[in-house]
Amino acid sequence: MKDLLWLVPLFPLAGFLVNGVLYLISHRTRGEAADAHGSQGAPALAAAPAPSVHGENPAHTHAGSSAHDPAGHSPIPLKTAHTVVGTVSVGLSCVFAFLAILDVGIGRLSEGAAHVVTLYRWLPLGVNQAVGQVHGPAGEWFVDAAFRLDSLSALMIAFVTFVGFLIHVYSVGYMGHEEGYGRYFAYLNLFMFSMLLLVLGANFLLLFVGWEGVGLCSYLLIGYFYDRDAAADAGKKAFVVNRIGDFGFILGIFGIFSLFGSLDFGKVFPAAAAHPSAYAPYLTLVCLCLFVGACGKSAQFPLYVWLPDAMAGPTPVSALIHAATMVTAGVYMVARCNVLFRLSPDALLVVAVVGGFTALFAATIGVAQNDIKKVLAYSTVSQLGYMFLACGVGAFVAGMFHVMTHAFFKACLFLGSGSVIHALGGEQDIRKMGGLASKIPVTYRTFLVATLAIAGVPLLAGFFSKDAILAAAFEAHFASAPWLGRVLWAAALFTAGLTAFYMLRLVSLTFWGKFRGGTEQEAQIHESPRSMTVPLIVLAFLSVVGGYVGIPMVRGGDRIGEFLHPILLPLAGAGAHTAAHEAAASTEALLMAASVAAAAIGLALAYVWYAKGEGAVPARIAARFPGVYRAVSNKYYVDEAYDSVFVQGLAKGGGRFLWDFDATVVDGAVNGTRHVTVGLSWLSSFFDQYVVDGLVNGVANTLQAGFRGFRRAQTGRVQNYALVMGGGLFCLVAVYLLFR
Amino acid sequence: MTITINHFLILSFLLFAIGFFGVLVRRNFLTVLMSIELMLNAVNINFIAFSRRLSDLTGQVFSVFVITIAAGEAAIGLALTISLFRQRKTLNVEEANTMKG
Amino acid sequence: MKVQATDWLLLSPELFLTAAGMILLASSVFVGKAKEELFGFLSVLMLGITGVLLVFVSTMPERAHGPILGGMFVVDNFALFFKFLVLLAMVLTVLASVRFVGEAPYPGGEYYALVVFSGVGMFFMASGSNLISIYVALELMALASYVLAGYFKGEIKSTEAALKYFILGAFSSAVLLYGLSLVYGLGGKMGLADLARLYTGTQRTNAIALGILMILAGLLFKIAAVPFHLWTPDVYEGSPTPVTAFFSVGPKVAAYAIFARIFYVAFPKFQADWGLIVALVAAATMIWGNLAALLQTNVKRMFAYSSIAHAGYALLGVLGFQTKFGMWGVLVYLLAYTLMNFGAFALIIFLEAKGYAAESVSDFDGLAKRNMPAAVVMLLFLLSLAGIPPTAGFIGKYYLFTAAMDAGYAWLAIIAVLASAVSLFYYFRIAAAMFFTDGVSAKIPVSYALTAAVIICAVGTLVIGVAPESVLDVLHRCVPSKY
Amino acid sequence: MNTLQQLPILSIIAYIPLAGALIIMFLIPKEKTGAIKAFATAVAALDLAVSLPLWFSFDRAKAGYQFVERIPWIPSLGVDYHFGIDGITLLLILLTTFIGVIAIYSSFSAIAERQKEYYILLLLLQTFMIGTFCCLDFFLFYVFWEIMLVPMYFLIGVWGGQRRLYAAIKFFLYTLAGSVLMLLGIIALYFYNTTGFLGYKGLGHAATFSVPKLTAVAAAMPPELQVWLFFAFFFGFAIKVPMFPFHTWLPDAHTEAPTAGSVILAAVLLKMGTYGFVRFSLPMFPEAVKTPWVIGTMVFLAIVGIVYGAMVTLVQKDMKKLIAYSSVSHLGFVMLGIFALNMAGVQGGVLQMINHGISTGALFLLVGVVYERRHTRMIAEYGGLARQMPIYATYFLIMALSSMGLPLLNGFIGEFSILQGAFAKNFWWALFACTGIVLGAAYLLWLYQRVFFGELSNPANAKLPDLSFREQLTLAPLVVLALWIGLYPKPFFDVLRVPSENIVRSVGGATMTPPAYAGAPGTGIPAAGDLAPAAPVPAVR
Repeated sequence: MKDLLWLVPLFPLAGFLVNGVLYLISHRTRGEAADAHGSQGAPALAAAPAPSVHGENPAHTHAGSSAHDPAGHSPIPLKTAHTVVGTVSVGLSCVFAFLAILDVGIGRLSEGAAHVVTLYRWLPLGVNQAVGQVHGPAGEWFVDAAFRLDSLSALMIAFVTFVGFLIHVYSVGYMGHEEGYGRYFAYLNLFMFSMLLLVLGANFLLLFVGWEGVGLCSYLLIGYFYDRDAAADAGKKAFVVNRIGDFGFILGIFGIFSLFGSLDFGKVFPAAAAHPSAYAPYLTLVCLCLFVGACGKSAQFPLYVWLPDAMAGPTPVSALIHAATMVTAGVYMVARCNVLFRLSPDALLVVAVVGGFTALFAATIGVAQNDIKKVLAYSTVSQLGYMFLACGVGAFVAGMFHVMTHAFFKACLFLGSGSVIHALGGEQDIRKMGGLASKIPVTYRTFLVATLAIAGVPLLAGFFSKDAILAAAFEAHFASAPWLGRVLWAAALFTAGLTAFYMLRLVSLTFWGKFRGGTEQEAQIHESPRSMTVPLIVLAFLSVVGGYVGIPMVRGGDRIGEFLHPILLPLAGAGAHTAAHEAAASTEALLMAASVAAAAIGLALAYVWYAKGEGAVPARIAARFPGVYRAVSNKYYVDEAYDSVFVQGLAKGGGRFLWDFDATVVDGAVNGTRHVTVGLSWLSSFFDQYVVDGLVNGVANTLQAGFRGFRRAQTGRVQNYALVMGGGLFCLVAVYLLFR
Repeated sequence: MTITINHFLILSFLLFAIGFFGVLVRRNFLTVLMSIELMLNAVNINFIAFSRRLSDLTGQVFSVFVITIAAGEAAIGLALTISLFRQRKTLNVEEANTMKG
Repeated sequence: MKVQATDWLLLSPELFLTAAGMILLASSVFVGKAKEELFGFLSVLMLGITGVLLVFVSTMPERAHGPILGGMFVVDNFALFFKFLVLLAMVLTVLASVRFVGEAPYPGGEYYALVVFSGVGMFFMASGSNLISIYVALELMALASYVLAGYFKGEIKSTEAALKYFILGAFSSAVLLYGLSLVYGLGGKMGLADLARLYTGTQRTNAIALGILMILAGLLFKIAAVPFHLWTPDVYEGSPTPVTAFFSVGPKVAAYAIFARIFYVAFPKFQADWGLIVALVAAATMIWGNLAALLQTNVKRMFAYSSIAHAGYALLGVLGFQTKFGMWGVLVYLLAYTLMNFGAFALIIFLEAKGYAAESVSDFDGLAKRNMPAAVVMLLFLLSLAGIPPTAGFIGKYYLFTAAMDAGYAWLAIIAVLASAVSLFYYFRIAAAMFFTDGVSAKIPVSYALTAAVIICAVGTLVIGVAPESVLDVLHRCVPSKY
Repeated sequence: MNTLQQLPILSIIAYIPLAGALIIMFLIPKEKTGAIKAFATAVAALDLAVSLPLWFSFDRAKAGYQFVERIPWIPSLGVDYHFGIDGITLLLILLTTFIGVIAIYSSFSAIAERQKEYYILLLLLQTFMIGTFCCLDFFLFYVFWEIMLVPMYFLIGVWGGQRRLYAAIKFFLYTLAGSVLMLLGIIALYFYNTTGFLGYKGLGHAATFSVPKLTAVAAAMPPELQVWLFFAFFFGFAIKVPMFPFHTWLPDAHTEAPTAGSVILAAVLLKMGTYGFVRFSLPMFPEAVKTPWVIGTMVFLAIVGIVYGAMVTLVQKDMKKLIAYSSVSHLGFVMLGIFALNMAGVQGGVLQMINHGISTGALFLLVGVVYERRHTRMIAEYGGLARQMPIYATYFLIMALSSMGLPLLNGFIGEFSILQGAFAKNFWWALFACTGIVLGAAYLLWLYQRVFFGELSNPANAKLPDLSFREQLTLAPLVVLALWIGLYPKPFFDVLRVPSENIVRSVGGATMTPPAYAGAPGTGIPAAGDLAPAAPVPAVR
């Protein structure tokens, strides 16, 4: 069974192909039919931007009718086929993933066994050698198409396929009325394929293939409602920002290839671990490049801007891609490369600082958001920051642990929010919600459980993983900045409190109190169908129990630590930076108490201010510190500052070439880069048109002008000709006399 | 003062130069024609002077050929004079400039 | 220096041609305008006989004995090549003239007679090996040419062309003659071989150099090199088109024959003196000719400048006389040039409904739709003129560039190739007009004689381009030996 | 197999289209357009069928040229009719025959007038292109190289867009100006081999234009002469590529050419330039190529081309022009790979030529599809087509992704190899070139978004029919090839390996026994901390 590992990604791929072809076939016939009846052309056009039932289109507040009333839509062709193909393929993949893991054996995996299935020689690059100061070995460079099942990838495929399957099931209900149903499932299957390729790839290049593949699917799914410019823009933005990250990642891969002469995990990491002193000088740059890639994919500080925008996609997509799986790929990659990062303390420091800063930064923004999905999006950014903080302080296992638990509760939260949006017929603004607890009880309960889990309430999943990270940060010591560990711990602790605060704020505003929307809307609130609630329940359950694989301080309780331990290859030699060492039990207990206290304070404040106080206190605070409030709710004005510098500045200078762009998004750096790029592009085009071409044309023009003069020399008067001839003779003689 | 070959050469050169500039500056076609004849005859003086100095008859023979050819040229030139005058009622070569550029 | 009986036999083509010209001239008195086509066929017949005589002469073993008639003429392979080339030009001219002369209101017999007399001059030029014979032959050709240029004596342009040609031609030949007199006076010899023996490298004086430069100027006028080219556009424009076609190849080829003969045989030792000058003239000629042609809208003027540029290319071969490819290249190029340039002119004539019609480039508009074969053949000539393989023009230019490189004139070769690239621009204006635009759909009258001329040129252009070996081989044997 | 080696198979492949063109010219009247189309397609298909056996009987392990034909053509000059191929040309010839069929088949509805001439020209062009790739004689090479311009000139000029006259003559003049300098370079080589020139003493060998022979001769020339001749050839090739400052003919030619013309131009004609660098410049002038300022200039121009082409692309309003500028960027990648002078770079560069042919060719076909329906290429005229033409949108997306180098599609394989090669040579090269990838994603996705996403707001697009069967038939093979190269490129690398090794060895690149680069003042990875002086890194395997 373990040799059939390649079937795990293959099933979703097959699902993608079948769904895609079915979709195209069904839509082709439809297109021709529409063509045949020319008179229907105009109504078809009007109906073209198929109204969506869900929150992605706030204009459709009355869309409850469309959710209930399928008659309003033309029937979706081949819906059953799409459903079956889409879900079954992922289900099979999940089954085969677990079978493969069991076949290798959990025990053997935790002992460091790795099963590699090599399919074929993919990329033979011939005999190469790096020159310059990178002295990689000369030799045959090649990349194989191979899959690797070790403890890290086992963990990943297990929860990726399982959560993925749940979300596929959820989508059957959620997307049931969408016209592009088949397309949706095709994309989702393609995503599963790419994600599995990412985690199963046995070398950096396959990892990169999956990396790009998930980026593509993210693009396609964010832009799923491509009729809307916002969605299409967001999709493109996500892809381009990710490409900036990939730019770093691929450079890192080039560096690894040049250093080690191979990209195979099974060769690179042991080589690095065995000869740290030989490779270490080069690894800081390589690791930083890799980390740039991770920042793009996992939405870390300068490159996080695409993730909030990505909420323009369907909600299950947000749950699957932008919370549970894809965005954690960066963490996975850093954990996978832990050997390299551990050889470069500087790179680790950067990872830790960026992670800690992002966690805090995004959490503060999350406090003041009013869009249910935006709150969750910033929460995701913040939690991802946590994971990188873990990696940065050397607690790679804790980071991966948080990846897993986060997948459960964040997926649950997103799916829950989807259920809320579904119930409200597309409403996403939490100021227009309230009092939903009794109307959609299943959603409410699961949402509350997941909220408590993310808040770090003891004995729920988030508690264990977050606590492990906080402990590791506290214990971390950086040679260049010994105080940094404590600072990061403090920031993380504060972030934990903030997280608890804004999550409970979200719950209060959404589910508690009175409904603040219209009465007509209120009448139509309904619980979601079973296909949606069952995944919610399963995920809520996992949010509760998911943490018990990593109980600290209990002997044998930290199962996940033991399971993932093999990825932390021991480094030869003494000087290398080691992972955070075990803290004393008493210190750990104290730290735990601190984090519980932080969570409790956050929860309590939120409860008092929002559930009891109806938001009066926050309003007063906002009134008292209007500047601060406005800064936070406007995402620190990064965008506006940028807008005034680049957009306005260039708009006045460059004029029409600065096209409209969503100016309310915090996409400062990216937006700026983009506008600068556009300016440069225009300049280049100008250069091309007027300078390069102009040079050529100018030469031609000069010559033409010159030869118009020569034409005038041809006067038509015979004696002028004779004069020129005489002059010519004189010149001949002169040349002779000068040069003889 | 004895007459040397150089005197002949200077004479012929002057004649040639007169003819040369005559072609360049005179407007009347007939005068231009005569200037050309002058150039040819300057060459003839050269040939005969050289022939005498070299005691070689070839030069004199050549000058006979030149005279013959000059006659042919004059015939054609005069024919062209008639043709030109018929069309333009003038012999000013300056005015024959319909084609240029 | 005895005159042998076989000497006359060796000159039989010239003698026959002279007689033929006189017969044509005399008989034109008796034949009416209506039957003038007869003259055309008669001329072709005469020229055919001349061709046979030439072949006969080429097989005569007596050719090997050296100069004939007291060193006046020489009938070597080189001379024979040029005679064949001139004959080819004459045949083509006659074929291209039949329709045209028939339509013109002037007596046809005189026309053909003048072409033949001019050809006689060229024949003698090709054979001349003495300054006297060369000069007389040159004048014979020139006098006939002046009259041909003014053949449309009722037309202002034709008369003006003849006038300009005459004044400037006579002027330049006077300069040439003065140069000849200096060379004679300082060396005492007229025979080219004697001159070569006299003027060895040590005896170079300014006076001799002046004489040589004046000869050079006179010859540069005949081949229309800058700055002695000014007559060309006007004469080409004003002359009747078949005459222009004839001028663009015949006199030019013959002038190159004496140019090559004089400088290759008599003055090679002076190359240090005239080399740089000719190189500069070549550069100026290529540049000026091509760039001035860019601006022309009148096809005949455009081709006039084009022929100036081509004269410049051929000078590269003259510069490379000392190398393997120099003279060989000139021969190859002149053959190619004759075929392609005359071919292009033949198509201009083809488009002429009457007289001066094919004046502007726009007369070629839509030719592809009116007559596809004509357009394709014209394209072939244009490609060849621009030096695009696989055409005769490319092979010829290749030789010339090779010669220039070999002779150390790399800079000139660079100018030459770039100028050659520029030339494409104006040639392809005609191509664009033919293929890319819609023109009037007037039916073009067909003349079999003209068609024959075009076919000869097209086949030659293509064959030399695709399978040049046999031609190259023959031409290699036509390079004159230094006696 | 043996019989194939004995047949003049290359000549047969080269002249089948010529024969077809002559038959159409003389035997099929121009009114019978159906017959002309069918016959032209059949001829192209036959050519493809005849060329395919090359792939199977080609000996991948053998160094040197295969299927060699050689007969004297102009003995007095030493010119031979000399054909032969190696792995690089094998791929290019197959690409040519393959694209040939697609170009002809895709023109059925696009070309409505003067059809006879059109198909004749396409077939002629194919003969000339194959001839150029097969040539092993410089003289013959030059002949094919130049004559190739003529049919393309007419394709652009007769069936092109608004400014076709300008574009056609610009195309012709630019490329001609470059190639005439190459002619001088060829002549100089000829003299160096025989009698010498410009003060250089010749080798006194028999006159020849044989590519293998002169390559060996040239490689032993003094360095400064190599540099001169390198630049003589450089102009010919660089204009054709086109490299950065010489590229301005390309957007015009592409934009104005008919669809099939653009496809052939992008897929095959541009490859002539890069092919020239690989086949001639590198092995012939290794000393010149290794000169730091020369390679620096080449790489600088390549990288500028990558970034510049991509940036200019961003502001284009015309789809074809956009894709044309993207070609400038892509061919910059090819040049970068070639001048990385190592196996990864050279193999990647050559493979990227093929990839660019497939991807950009397909994109031009796709633009042609909507152009045929709407007669405009302005991006602003479209929008929301994904709903109206889903199949079209799918093909377009696949090809755009292939063009931007998404993994598992062909573009990625080439770009990865190239950039890996460049990185192995110099960190900064790879860094700057990588920006082209980011920009590539930006401009293609933005194009895709503007054309396919958003609302179907232009009523003129409301009834556009989706791809017809014939159109799909032209596109599907390209998609299959793109996937094949993306998923399993090994067969292509196998073909390229031996010739690439020869090239890399000729410029002193890494072979099995690595030369000592230890002392070279490199600009590789700026390592943190102290730069350990040539610390020996143990091999992984």
